[in-house]
Parts: sequence; structure tokens; C-alpha cells
Amino acid sequence: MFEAVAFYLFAFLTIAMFYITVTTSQALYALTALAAGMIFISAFFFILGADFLGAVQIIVYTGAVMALYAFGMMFFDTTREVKEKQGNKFIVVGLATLAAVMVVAIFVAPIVSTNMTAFYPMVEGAGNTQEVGLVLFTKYLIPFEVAAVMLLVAMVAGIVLAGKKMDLSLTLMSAEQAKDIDDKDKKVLS
Amino acid sequence: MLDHILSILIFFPALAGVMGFMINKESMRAYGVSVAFIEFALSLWLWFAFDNNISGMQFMEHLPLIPSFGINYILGVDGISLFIIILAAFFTMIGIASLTDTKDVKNMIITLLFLQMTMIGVFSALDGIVFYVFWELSLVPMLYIIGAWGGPLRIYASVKFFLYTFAGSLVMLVGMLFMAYFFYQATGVWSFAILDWYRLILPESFQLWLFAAFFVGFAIKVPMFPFHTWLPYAHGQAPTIGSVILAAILLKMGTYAFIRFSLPLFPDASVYFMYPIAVISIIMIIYTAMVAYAQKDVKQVVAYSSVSHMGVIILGTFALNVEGISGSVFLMIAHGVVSGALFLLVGVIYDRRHTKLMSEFGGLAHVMPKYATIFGIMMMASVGMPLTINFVGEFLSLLGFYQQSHILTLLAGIAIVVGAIYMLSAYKKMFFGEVTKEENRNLPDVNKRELIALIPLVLITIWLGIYPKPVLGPINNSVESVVQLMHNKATSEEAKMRIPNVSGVVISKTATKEAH
Amino acid sequence: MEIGLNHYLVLSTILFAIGLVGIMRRKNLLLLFFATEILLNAVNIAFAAISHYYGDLTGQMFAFFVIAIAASELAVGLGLLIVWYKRHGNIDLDTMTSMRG
Amino acid sequence: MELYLYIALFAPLVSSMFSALFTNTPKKQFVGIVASLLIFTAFGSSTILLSHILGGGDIVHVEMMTWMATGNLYIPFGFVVDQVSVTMMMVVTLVSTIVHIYSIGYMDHDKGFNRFFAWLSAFVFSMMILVMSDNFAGLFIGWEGVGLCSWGLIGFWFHKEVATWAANEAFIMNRIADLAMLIGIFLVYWNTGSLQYDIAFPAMATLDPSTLTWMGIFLFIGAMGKSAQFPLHTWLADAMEGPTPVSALIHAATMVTAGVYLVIRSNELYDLIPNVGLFIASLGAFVALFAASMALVNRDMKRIIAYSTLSQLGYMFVAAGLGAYWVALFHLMAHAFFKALLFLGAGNVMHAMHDELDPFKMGGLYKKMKWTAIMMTIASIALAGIFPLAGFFSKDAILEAAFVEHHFIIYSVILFTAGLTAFYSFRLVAMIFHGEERYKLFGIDPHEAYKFMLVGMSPLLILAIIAGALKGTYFEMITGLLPNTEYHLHSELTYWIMTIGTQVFVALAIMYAYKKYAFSPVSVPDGTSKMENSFMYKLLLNQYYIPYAYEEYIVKPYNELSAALWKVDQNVVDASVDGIANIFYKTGENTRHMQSGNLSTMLKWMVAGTVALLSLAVVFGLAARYSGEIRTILSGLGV
Amino acid sequence: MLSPVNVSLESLNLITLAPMLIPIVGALLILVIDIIKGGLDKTLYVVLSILFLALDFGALLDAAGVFTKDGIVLGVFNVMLIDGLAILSQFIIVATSMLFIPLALTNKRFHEFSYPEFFALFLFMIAGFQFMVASDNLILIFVGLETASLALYTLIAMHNRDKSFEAAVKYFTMGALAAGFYSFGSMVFYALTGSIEINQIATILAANGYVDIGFVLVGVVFLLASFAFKLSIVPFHTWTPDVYEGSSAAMAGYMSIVPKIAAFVVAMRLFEFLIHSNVVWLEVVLYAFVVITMTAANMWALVQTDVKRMLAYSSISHAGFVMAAILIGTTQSNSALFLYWILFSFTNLGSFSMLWISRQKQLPGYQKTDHSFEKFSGMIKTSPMAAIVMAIFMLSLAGLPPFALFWGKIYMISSAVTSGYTVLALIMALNSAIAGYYYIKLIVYMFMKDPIESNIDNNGELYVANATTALKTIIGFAIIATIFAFLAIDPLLEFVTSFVYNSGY
Repeated sequence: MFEAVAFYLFAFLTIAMFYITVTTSQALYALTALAAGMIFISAFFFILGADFLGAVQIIVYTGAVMALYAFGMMFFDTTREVKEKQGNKFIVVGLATLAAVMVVAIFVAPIVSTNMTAFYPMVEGAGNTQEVGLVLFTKYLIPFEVAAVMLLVAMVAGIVLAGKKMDLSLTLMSAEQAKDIDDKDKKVLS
Repeated sequence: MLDHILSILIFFPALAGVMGFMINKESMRAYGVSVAFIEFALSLWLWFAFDNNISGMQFMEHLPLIPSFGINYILGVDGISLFIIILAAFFTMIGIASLTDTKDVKNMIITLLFLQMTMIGVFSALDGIVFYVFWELSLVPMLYIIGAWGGPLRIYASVKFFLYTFAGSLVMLVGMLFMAYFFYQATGVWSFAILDWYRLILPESFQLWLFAAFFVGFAIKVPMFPFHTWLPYAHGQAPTIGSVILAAILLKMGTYAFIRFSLPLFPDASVYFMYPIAVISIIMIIYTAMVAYAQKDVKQVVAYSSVSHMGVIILGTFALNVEGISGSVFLMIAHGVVSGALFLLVGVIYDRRHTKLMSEFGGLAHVMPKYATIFGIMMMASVGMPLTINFVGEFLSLLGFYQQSHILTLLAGIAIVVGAIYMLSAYKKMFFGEVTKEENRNLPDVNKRELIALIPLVLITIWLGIYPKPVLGPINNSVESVVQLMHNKATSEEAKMRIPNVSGVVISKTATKEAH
Repeated sequence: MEIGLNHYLVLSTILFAIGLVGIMRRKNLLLLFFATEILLNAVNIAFAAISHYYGDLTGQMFAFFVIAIAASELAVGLGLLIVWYKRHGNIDLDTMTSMRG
Repeated sequence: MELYLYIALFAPLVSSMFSALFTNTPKKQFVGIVASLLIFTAFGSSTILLSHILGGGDIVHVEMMTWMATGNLYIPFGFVVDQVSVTMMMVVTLVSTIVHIYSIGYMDHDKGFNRFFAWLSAFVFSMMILVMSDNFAGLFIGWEGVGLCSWGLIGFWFHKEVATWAANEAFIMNRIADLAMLIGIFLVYWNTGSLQYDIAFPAMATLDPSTLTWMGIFLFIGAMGKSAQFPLHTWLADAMEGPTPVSALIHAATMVTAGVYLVIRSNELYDLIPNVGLFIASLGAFVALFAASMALVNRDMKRIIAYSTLSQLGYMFVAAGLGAYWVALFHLMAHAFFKALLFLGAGNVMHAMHDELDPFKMGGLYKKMKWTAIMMTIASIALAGIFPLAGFFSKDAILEAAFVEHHFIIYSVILFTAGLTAFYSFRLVAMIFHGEERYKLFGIDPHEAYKFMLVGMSPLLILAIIAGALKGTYFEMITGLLPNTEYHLHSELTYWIMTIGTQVFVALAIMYAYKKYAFSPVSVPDGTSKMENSFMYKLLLNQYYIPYAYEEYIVKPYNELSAALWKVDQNVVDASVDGIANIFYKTGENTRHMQSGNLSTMLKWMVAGTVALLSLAVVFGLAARYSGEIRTILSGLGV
Repeated sequence: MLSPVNVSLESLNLITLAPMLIPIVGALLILVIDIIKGGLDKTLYVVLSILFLALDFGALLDAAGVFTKDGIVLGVFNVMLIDGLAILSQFIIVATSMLFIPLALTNKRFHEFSYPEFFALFLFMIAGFQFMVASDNLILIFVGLETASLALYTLIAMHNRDKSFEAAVKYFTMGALAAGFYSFGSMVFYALTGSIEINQIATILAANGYVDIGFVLVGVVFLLASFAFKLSIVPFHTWTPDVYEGSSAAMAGYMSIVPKIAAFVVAMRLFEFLIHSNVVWLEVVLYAFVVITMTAANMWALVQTDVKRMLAYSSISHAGFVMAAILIGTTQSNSALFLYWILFSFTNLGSFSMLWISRQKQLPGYQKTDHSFEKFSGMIKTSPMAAIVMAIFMLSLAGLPPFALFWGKIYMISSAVTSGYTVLALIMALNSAIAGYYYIKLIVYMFMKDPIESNIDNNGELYVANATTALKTIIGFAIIATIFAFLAIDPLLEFVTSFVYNSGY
């Protein structure tokens, strides 16, 4: 019973929050609603016994991601109302509703497939984090490492795009201009 | 060297073309003529070495290319292809020799040499894919020739030419892939070799579809009604040399392919489609002849006349007997010579007046008697005057088809009437009457260079008209084997009946000869 | 009332659809990125639920990696956003139409 | 003998090629002389061959070389000199020689002198091939060859619009007939297996009559074209635009008789199909009358003679059609002599009158051109069939044949025509040489032709007079090959009545012509007299409106249809090709805006694509899940 | 309690990991070098990248040897998968990358190449693609895909001009949506089978007899949508022309080959078993995709005014053409896919390189975009060699024999023919004819139009404005390979077929 109440409550809350996120014209509201939605989602994780995931959700999303977004928003000065020219709303809502309705139509049916053996079963007595750790560092070691590379890529990309001198474009400069820039750089370095 | 003479014939011009980039612009024409002459001499040597008594393939070459997919570099000539190869070599030579000062003569000659490679390749390939390679490749130099040196609508014309034929041949390619697949199914081995395919007897229902697929490719190339509309544009816009090669050789690819592929591969389908194709041919003959009559541009007249004559060739091919097919092969050569010459002749006047409208001329026989004479000879050849080259082919084609259908032959025979109508009226408009235009009064007659190109054509026209045997003999031998093959392969009763059993005929023929 | 897997799947679908609405509707690049986060989060709920109901950890793994991916995407996305903003002073999609046809 | 055969055959070719060498140079007298000599050589050889045949020698048959051989078909260049061909050779070479000689004078001032001889000799060569060939294909070579030369010679003065028009008309009209001839040849080949006369004809005996009938009809249609039989006759009158020697040689003596020659040559075929023969005879009789009627009122000297030629060809076909092949050939020969003479005489007159052709503008020329007048009068007498000139013997034989065969309608038609012939011939002679000297009104000073021309013409004159005497010898020779159908009337009396009656009838016609045109004043018709406004006169003057009908109902529609088809070619056939190409291009052009460049739209497309896939999936998934139920429902509905 | 885990090193089969590790190490090394001493010339990094790629290639050869000996190899807890598809696609990826990297040595200076990070990201990207193709675990595929994509977005943006940012943003945003689709699709399959490994999914689905066909289809829809995005299948293609236009020509050429082959391999793994299980829906949808993509892309390419954009649409069309292989799903068709893509790689890279060497910085008035058709007017007059090379590339793309792509094309059509897809074969063939038009259009401009005045004056300099020996070498290689491809088809075909066949496809 508790589970049901919690499910419906958080379901309502997440849906509401995300609805606000996609519809509000105030960027700040959107950001706040998104963060709230993320937190509510972590609640599902806890309900479902995925404690580790819940923790990660809160840390990564509400911590890191939201902080970054907030930073970005300050950068863009989005305290003003966001003006968006909307085309045919009917198409947007229609398509999304259609997608939802159709998927739901199929998802409401129970899965009748049998032999649903768990390949990486949860172990009695071990905490969720422990279990996750075990699987993560054996089976999913490689994806984990690749994810690390991915984060490195993201980092380098972020640095290159936001950090380096992208405002001066060698691509657009003629050879002479580029040479001047080089000379300046050399002076700075030397 | 004789073992590889076909490869040499194919790739010598290409190599020379590549080397041609190094030649100085002023010396280019001399270079082109010499290369083309060597090539022509080689082709004559091929003829000389050709054994007239063998009806099958000679000078075969076999080199694995993609053996796992059954694609091999196989070459060979028989009596059917031999003369078209020689004709291709000959016309390239004539064409280069008669080139009047064009811009970018270097590019032109290199392109022509490449074109020559593709032409000879098509006629000597014995592998479906190799054939297709050269077939397609021949479009490119022609595209360039029409598009770069043509008239005001040249780009439209060249692109139309390219795309139309390209689209058709792609359908043919699918047909070839099917053929190879059927061969694979039958034998477990992939093969695109035409001689392998000859051994395959297909059920009639398959034959019909495959025939149709090949037909699209060939018919556009020929070009058969109603796929012919690219041709007037191509000819109308092309420079003289382009029209000459196009009419003399490139169109023959389609008709040649009918004999090389459609007939022996699909004998039952050939019989099945004989009447429809004959009707199309007759439409080609009469309809285009009438359209030709309505033209105002003399080159268009010749262009439409080409379509009309191709109708006779197709008709002869689908006579499905030795007389008709031999006739159609001979007519291919004949039409090559005659229409090539006519286009050259149109080029002569175009060079002088930069117009091809017949209304601009009139009374040219007064100022350019030699020109008028040569034009007259070629015109008479074109309308099928006996003792000219065209007559032999036309006579045999019609004679052959007469065995299949009397009424249709009668209708097709209207060719000789309508042909005379448009040709004579065009000739009259251009050459007869008083000189009305002031510009025409002082036109120089044909010069030496033009004569060098035209005289051999006149001589061939008459020589082969009087004594076609050196050409007709080898053609006949090979055609007999094709017809025999068709007869043996035919499955339906009707096909067996329609396609004569040559081995029986041969005896009676020798008997006939003895009787004389 | 028992809450089954289907409930979670339906919830996930609804959230996903909301994300789609955002994706299609938002013309502000930043807010558009928000919508992409919603998409991924919606899927995560389903993964966790399946994992729970099947007693299998793979789902949680997937969700974990999805979070990682979402984070990396964010970094690159913001980088692009900043570069664009520096050049143009806005982040409106409708101004981003120099290439078309 | 083979050598003579080759000489006879190739001397004209050599002559032609020799002359052709000089086509682009100014007039060279020696070209004409050399050409004439070479043709004369051919004549000489023919004579030797004739004497060989006459002397009972074997038929000379040579096979020079293979022409076409493929499959079952074997066509050599084979030549045969037998009784029929040697007769033809004689006619051809003799008339040719004379015309060549004559032409030296006639074409004296023409700058195309050399070219003329090239064409003329080429014609002789073609004609020789035609008559000497031993197979149908060779015949066809000559057949087309004479057509070509006729084209070149009719249009010899190519600066004249009418001349070139007439040349083309002749060529094209002949081509129509040639098509039928070609079909006939195909029929022969596929039914007998050969085109050689000596194989094909014997093989025909075993064929079924309907095939033979078709064969006969098609070959005869071919003959109709060359011999200008109705309805393919209009070209002959128009062909008179050519130089007069050409008319004499080609359009009177030789080429036009090729059709007759073909029928004679194919006698074995036509003997098997008497119905076709009767048709030929009937058509011949009709043409005889038809052409003669047009000659009655015509105002063009050459055209009158041309119509008379046409009429005489009708006679020949009557004979040939009735199976009297030797009579036809005999008339052909006799006709060649006097008609060539008539034409050459007309040429002299034309020269004298500076190319004036209207006899109404002449008159009284006898004083100026005595020899010409004599020759033309004698030729006319021969044409009219007055005893003892050539025409009498040949024409009389035809009449007899028709009578004996009991084809009385044909008989009466050609008898009546004989009267008409006499009338128009002498109408012409009278108007030209007698009566007032009307030419003076036009300021022309006529003069007699060169002497050598007249001398050249004299053999024809002699032959026109004496040819009848050769009938016996000829008959003996020719029946070696052709069926020996001698026509004897049952009673001597009938014969005499007929002969004398005919002679009287003809003589009356001549006298009427003289009375009307020589002894009473002739006024130049100006369209006012009552006769000129009569329906019949107009009908005849306009050649029964047949040329008009051809122009209106064949030529014009052909032009219009051609133009229309060209439009169809461009606007339907080509346009549909371009249309298909344009469909792709236009679709691309119209849908490229789908790529608006707006990211939002792009995302919408992605979602839309997914939704589309989803809806397909749902439909399919539901269908799969409830397939059982659906099937039940469908079966309940009886589907 | 959890028991300790014992893993032996041999069971990990680290050889399966070697090819991916090498570029990662290389990338790290480049980053480190840059940190130690900045401002080094790009040539260093180019050569280093090539060396590492060569090592990578060597490792691949090694892996190929293992595969031919032992068959399919699983490694590192069965996450890594070395089979024929993985090896073939990695060969293509690495080889194309080796061809691409020297294109950085341009005559003119471009922004991205001045950063060592460019080369590091490039190598990371290659590693990402390699992971993507060498696994059947949906997680690793996803992570690999994202690694590669994120790097790619950055590489595009680093060209540093308005259009390239726009391109990167568009690509990125749509990529994010596609990632959402991908995860959703994976989720559905996970819900169905409890597994995220493709072969297990296949086994379980087959065992259950596809009872939950609705679920399966939803999963397929989303996965298909995400891969359709990667493969630029209409209507998921909209990013392609814009991104190609926005990025440098060299990068556009690269993008038309490498990401797509990676996506094709995954698509093949994912959809092949469904096709073979007679999921009719998928067959219908793929059929529609193939036909629509080929035809529509061709029609749009017809109306382009910029060569690069035209080539973008043309590569969409080629992707649609190759997609047919997945639809047909026989060994022959899958081999044809690889054969085609190998041949396509150097042809297409060659043609984009031709654009690359003619890249100008300042556009003259008659040119609205970098490579508008007008730019190539009368090229034959001013720089004939370049024109002929370009023409041959175009003819090869059009499928004109005997140039490279023709052979791929006939093998592909033949595979359709042998599987009874006659109509498809015809559509494929006729689409080549439509495609012929726009390739010919460029040839028309180059060979048949008159050159623009300024180009005559500077003697066609602009067509080789950006050329260096390195670029010319690459083009030289590409053109020789394109012309003489027919000599290599037979061994290539045997090689590809045996690899595909032994992987069970």
C-alpha cells in the first residue's frame, strides 16, 4: 500500500515538475522544476531498492548537472522571460501524445514471455552498493573504463570549446593575419 | 602477339590517349591520325588473320578478374563483331583525319582515343560484365564530346543522352545479374561469360522477363521507338565528329547486343516478342521517316533517317533466320559507313556556313559540284540503291523477315519509299534550284582533307555494294551458328518452327551452289 | 493495489513523451537540453524498475551508464552553447538557419 | 561470245566513268565522241551476239561473280544473252548510240555537257544490266539503276524547280512500285528457293495458284511503276522536263519498256495465271485509251509524245497480258525506233524554237526544217500504224491477238485508240510543220539542226520504215524462247476486212487532223472558245485532275502528317521522357523545403518518423496479437 | 555475503581489447606531450596519429589472425566480441582514419589543426567506434557510440566558423534525442528478455517465439530510429546536409564513412536476427526505408547548388542503398555491404578531398557557398588533371564501370537478385540513374562550361589552393584505388565473405 501511494505521489510530482520544465517561459522555473524532478526520480530508485543509483542520481544530477546548468544560465542572463516563437502546437502535442498513447497501449499489457532468469541476480544479504560494485568491476569493467574515457573526452571538449581561444578563428583568417597571431603568441610565450 | 591482339586493339588507343597528354598542341592532330592509323592497321591485320571458315569465336583471351563472382576478362571475335571492330577503328581514323579546327583539339583527340577503346571493347567482350563495363564507359567520352563541342543546347543534349542510355543499361545490368544467378543455380558456379550463358536453357517465362530487361537497355541504345528522342538532340547538338562516331558505331552497340545476347540467350522469348518488336520497327521506319521529312535542319534529317534505318536492322535481326540476321549485321556496317559519311558531309557545309538549316542553302550543286556528287552518292546509298552497301543489308533484312510475316515486311518495305521522299526532298532543297543566298555564292568546294575522309567512304560504299562477299561470308558463318544455337535451344514448338534448322539448310545451299 | 512493472513502464513512457514535447517545443537551446535530460531520466526509471522486478542488476548498470552519458553530453552541449552564445549573443534556434535546402 | 557479252555490258560503264572524270570541267567535245564510240562498241557487240543467236547459237550465260550469298540465298552477278535479252540489247544499244550522237549536237551549248554523257552512259549500263541479268536481283539492280539515272537526267537542269520536282516525283513513284517488285522477288525466293530465272521459273509450275497470283500481281505492280501504267503514270508526262534526248532514250525507247520486258521475261509465270494476264491486258487497254485521250488536247509537244508513249505501252501490255509475248516485244522494238525518232525530231524543233513547246506557237516549220519534218512525219505514220511502216506490223498483231483471243472489248478499245493515236499524232505534225507560220509572232528564227544529228537519226528513220520486214526473222528467233503463239484468224476474209478497215479508220483520223490543224486557220487557244470551256476539254487538259488529286489528297496530307508527327515526337514522345525526368527534379525542388535548416523542425521530423514507425508497429502488433480473433471475424463475414 | 571473485587473466582475452587501447594510449600521449611542451607543430601530431593508427591496424591484423584460427572470440567478461564484422569494420575505420589524418596537412591554416586536442579527440573517437563495433553488449555499444559522437561533435565545432558551430549544435541536439531513443529501445528489450546482450536477446526471443511481438516492435522502433539517425535514413537524415556543409570538406568525407560503418555493423547485429525470424514488420519498414532514402535523397541531391551539399545527399542515398543489405540479410548481401563500404570509403573520401584541396578562405562574388557548382566551371581548361580526377570520382560514385563503386553496386544488386528481391534490385538500379544526373552535373560544369574569367587569369590556382604533397598523395592513392579497384575485388571479396560467413551472418 505504501508502495502504491509513494508511486502515485512521486509519479504525479515528477510528471508535474517535468511538465513545468517543458512548458514554462521562465528559465529559472524550468531549472528549478527540473532539479526537483530529478530528486523525485531518485525517490523511485530508493523505492525500487536501487540505493546506489538513487545516490548517484542526486549527486550527479542535482549536484553537478544542475550546478552546471545554473552556471550556464547565469552566463546567458536568462532571468528574463524566454520568448519562443511557437509553430503549430498541435503537431508538437499531437506527436508526443500519439507516441505516448501507442507505447502505453502496448506497455499496459503484461509481458508474457517466460524464462526471465536474472543474469546478474541480486544477492541476498549484500547491500545494493556492494552488488553494484561487484558487477560494475567485473562484467562492466570495460564499459566503465570507456565511460571514463568518454568523460575525458567531454572534459577536453568542454575545455576546447569554452576555454580555448575559439573567438579568434584561424579558419576565417587570411594567411597574413594568422601569422600576426602566431608572432604575438610567440612573444607571450617567450 | 596474335594471342593478345584484341587486348592490344582495345588498350592501345587508351594508352596512346594517356600518352597524348604529353604531346604538343600543334602536333596533336598528326599524333591522333598516326595512332588511329596504327589501330586501323592492327584491325586490318585482325581481319587478315581471321579464319573465315570458323564460325565460332577466334582470338579468344581469358584472364580471371573476379573469378569468385564469375567475372572474367574474356575477349573474342567472330564474323559478327569483326567488321564492326574494323569499322570502329576506321571511323576513328577518318574522324580524326577530317577534324577541322576545333578548339581544344588535344582534348578532343584524347577523348576520341578513349572512345575508341570502349567501342572496340564492347564488340570484343565475351563476358557480360566486361561488355557492360565498356558499354557504360563509352557514354563518358561521348558525353564530353557532345557537351563540350556541341551546339547551343549541347548540355541538355549530352546529359539527356547520358542519362537515358545509362538508365536503360542499368535495367540490363539487373538482367545480367539474373542470368548469372540462373547460371549459378544451374551449375553451382557464378559466371558472366556469354559462351557459358549460351549453354543455359531457360524456361520460357524467365526468358520473357530477362528478354524484357535486356531489351530496355538495348532499345534505348539503338534507339528504338519510343525511346529514340535522345538521338535527334544528340545528333543535332553534337559536333560533326561526335555525330559520325555516334551514328556509325555507338548505335550499333544496341543492335549488336541483340544478336549477341537476346537472340541466343532467349530464343523462345525472341519468337514470342518477334511481332511486337517488328511492329515497333515498322513504326520506327515509317514514323521517323515522316518526322525526318518534316525537319528543317539537314542534320536532323540524317539523324531521324538513322532511326529509320535502325528499324530495318532490328527487323532483320528478328527475322530469326540466317538471311535476315546476316542482312542486319551487314546493314549495321552499311549504315555505319553511310550515315557516318552523311554526317561528315553535313559537317562540311556546317564548317562553311555555320548553319544546318536547309532553307539557308539551295543551288549548292552550282557552287560545290564535288560536294554535291559525294552527297548524292551517299544519299542514294542511304535510300538503298542497289550496288551500294546499304542495299545488300536492307534487301537481306527484308528478305529474311519476309519468311516470318508478309504483311509486316510489306509495311516495313515502305522504308524504301519514305526514305526516298525525305532524302530526295532534302537534297533538292539543298542542292537544286538557283543559288538564292548571297553567302552561298562563293563557297569553296570540298578540300583535300575532307576528300581524304570522304573518298574512302565512297569507295567502301560501292565496293561492298558490288562485292559484299568478303564481309558477308564470315558474317554468314557466324550467324549460321547463332541460328543453329537458337534452334537447338528453343523449347516451344513455335520457336522450333520459326527458327530454321541451319544444318539442314547448309546442305541444300551447297547443292544450290553446285547447281550453278 | 499492487504496483507492477507495467506501472513503471507507463510512467516512464509518459515522462519520455513529456521530454519529446520539450524537445519539439523548445526554441531556447538551454531549455532544449533540459528536455533531453528528461528523456534519459524517464528511461532510467524504467531500467531501475525492471531491475527490481527481475531481481537483476543489469538494469541498474544501464541506468548508471545513462547518467554518466547524460553528464558528458551536458559538458559538450554547454561548451557548444557557450561558443555559439559568444558569437551570436543569443541561443535561439530560429536564428540558427544559415544552412537549408 | 562471252567477251562480246562483257563488252556490250561494260562499254557503257566505261563510257560513263570516263565522262564522269570530266564532270567538273568545262565542256569537252571529245567526251561526247568517246562516249558515243563506246556505246557504239556496245552496239557492235550486241550485233555480234544477235547474229550468234540468230545463227542458232547457244544461249550465252555467264556468271561473273557472287554478289550476295548468305544462308540459303545465293545471288551471283549472272548474265544471259538469249533471244529476248538480245532483242532488248539491240534496241537499247542502237537507240542509245543514236541518242548519244544526237546529244553531242543537242547539248552543244550546255555547260553540263560532260555530266550529261556520264549520266546517259550510266543509264545505258543500268539498262543493259536490267535486260541481261539472269536473275531477279540483277534485274532489280538495273531496275533501280535506270530509276536513278532517270532521276539524274530528268533533273539534269537542276536549277529549274520543275525539273527537280519532276525528277523526285519520278523517283518516288517508281519506288512505290519497286516496293511491290521487291515483295514479288521475296515471294519468288521463299517459294522457289532461288532468284535465278532458270531455277525459279521451272519451280513455279508446282506452286499453288494463289501464291503465283500474288507473285504475278506484285511483280506487275513493279512493272506498272517503271512503265508508268495507271495510276502511277503521272510522272512520265512531268519527266518531259528533262533534256529531249533523255526523253527519247529513257522515256520512250527503253526504260519505260522495262515493265513490259519484265512481264515478257516472266512469261512462264504469267502463263500459269491467266487471270492476272487478263487484268494486265485490260489495264493496258485502258491506259492506251486513257493516255491517248489526254494527248488529244494537250498543248505541250513533248507531253503529247509522252502520252502517246504511254498509250503504246498500254498496247504492249495488252499483248503481253494476252500471252502474245513475242508480239509485245516486237511492238516494243518497233515503238522504240519510231518513238525515239519522234522525240529526237521534237528535240530539233525545240532547238529551233528556242525551247518553245507549244505547237500552237509554231506552224509552217516545214520550210525551215525539211528533214526534221520528214522524219517526224514518217515516225508519226509508223506510230499511227499505216502500212507498210513498222507500227503497222506490230500494232496489227496486237489487234489480231485481242480479236483472236475473243476479248472484243479490249479489241474495240484499242482499235478506237488507234484512231485517236493517228489523230493526235498528226494534229501535232500538222500544227508544227504546216499551216501559218505563227512563230513569227513570237520573233523566233528557227533553223535546222546540225547535219550530223540528222545523219545520226537516220538509222532510226530507216528502221521505223523497214522494221516490219524483219518480223519473220524476228519471229523465228524469238519463238526459240517465248511461247509460239501465232494468231491466225479463222478466215482470210475477216483478216482482210479487219486490216483494211483499221487502215481506213486510221487514215480518216489523219485526214481529220490535217483538215482541222493544217488546212484551216489555227488560233492560239486563249480560253475563250467554246470547246475550251467544255467539260471534257478541261478534264482532258487537266489530265483527268489526277495530278491535282495526288497533290491534294496524297502529297499535302503527307506533308501535314509529317509535320504533325514531328510535333508528336517533340510534344508527346520526347515530352513524356522529359516529364518523367522532371517528376524527380520537381519533386526534389518542391520537397527540399522540408530541410528548412531549423533545428526544431528537424527534431520534429525525427519524432514524426518515430511516431510513424510506432503506429505501424501498433497496427502490426495488434494484428499479430488478435490474429486469431481477426481471422474468426473475417471468416464470419465470409471473406 | 558476496563471495570473492577470481578471474584469470587468460580468460579475459585481452587481445580483444588491444586494438582499442592503442588509440586511447595515443590520445593520452598527445595530451601529455601538449602539456609538457605546448606550441608544437601539427605535423608531429599527424605523424603520431598515423603511427598509432598503424599500430592499431597491426593489432587488428593480429586479431584477424586469431579470428581466422579460432573463430569468434569473446573477451573481458564476454563484453568484448571479436568476430568478422568487428574486424572488417575496424579495418575500414582505422584505414579510413589513416587516410583522413594527413588531410590535416593543408596549405592554408585551419583552426582545428592548431590544437593538439584535435588529434587526441580524433583518436578517442576512433577508439569509441572500435568499442561500438566490437561488442554486442548494448551498454558498451552505447558508451562507445557516445564517446565517439561527443568527440565528433567537438571536432566539427573546432573548424571554428559560424556554420560549423551551427552544424555541431544541430548534430549534437539530434544526437541527444537519438541517444534517448536508443536507451528507450534498449530498455524495452531489457524488459522483454532481462538481458542487454544481443545474442542473448535473440536466443530468448526465439525461445519465447516472439509472443510479445508488440513489445519487440516498440523496442525495434526506438532502436531503429536511433540508428536511422546515425545512418541518416530519411526522415532522420535532416542533420546530414547541414553538418556536412558546416564542417570542413575533409571531415565531411570522413563522417560519411566511418560513423556509418560502425552504425551499420551494430544495425546488422541488431536487426539481422529479427529479419531472419520473419518479423514481417521490420522487413516492410526496412524496405520502405531503403526505397525512400535512396530515392528522396537522390531527388534532393538533384536540386543542390553546392557540391558538398550534393555529396552529402549522395552519401545519404548511398547509405540507403547499403541499407538494403540489412534488409536482404544474406551472407552475400552482408559481404556486399562491407565490400561496398570499403570501395565507397576511398572513393568518397577522395571526392571530398578534392573539395578540400580547393578550399578557399575568401569567397568570390559568384560563389555563395564554399564549393558551389559555379566554382568548378571550365575546370578542364585551367587544371585538367584535377578535373579528370574529380570526374573519375564522380563517375565512380555514379556507379559507372570499371570504377570502384560499380563492383560494390553489382554485388549488392546481385545479392538482391539472388534473394528474390527483384523489384528492389530494379529500384536500386534505377536510382543509380537518377543519381547519375547530379554527378554528371558536376562533370558538366567542369568539362562543358566556360571558366570564369578570374580563374583563367590565375590559371586555376583556386582548385589546388589548399593542396600540399600530403593531400595530393592521399588523392593519388584514392584515385588509383578507384580506377584499379577491379584488380583487388576478387581477393577483397573472398576475404570479406569468409569473415562475414564465419561470423554467422
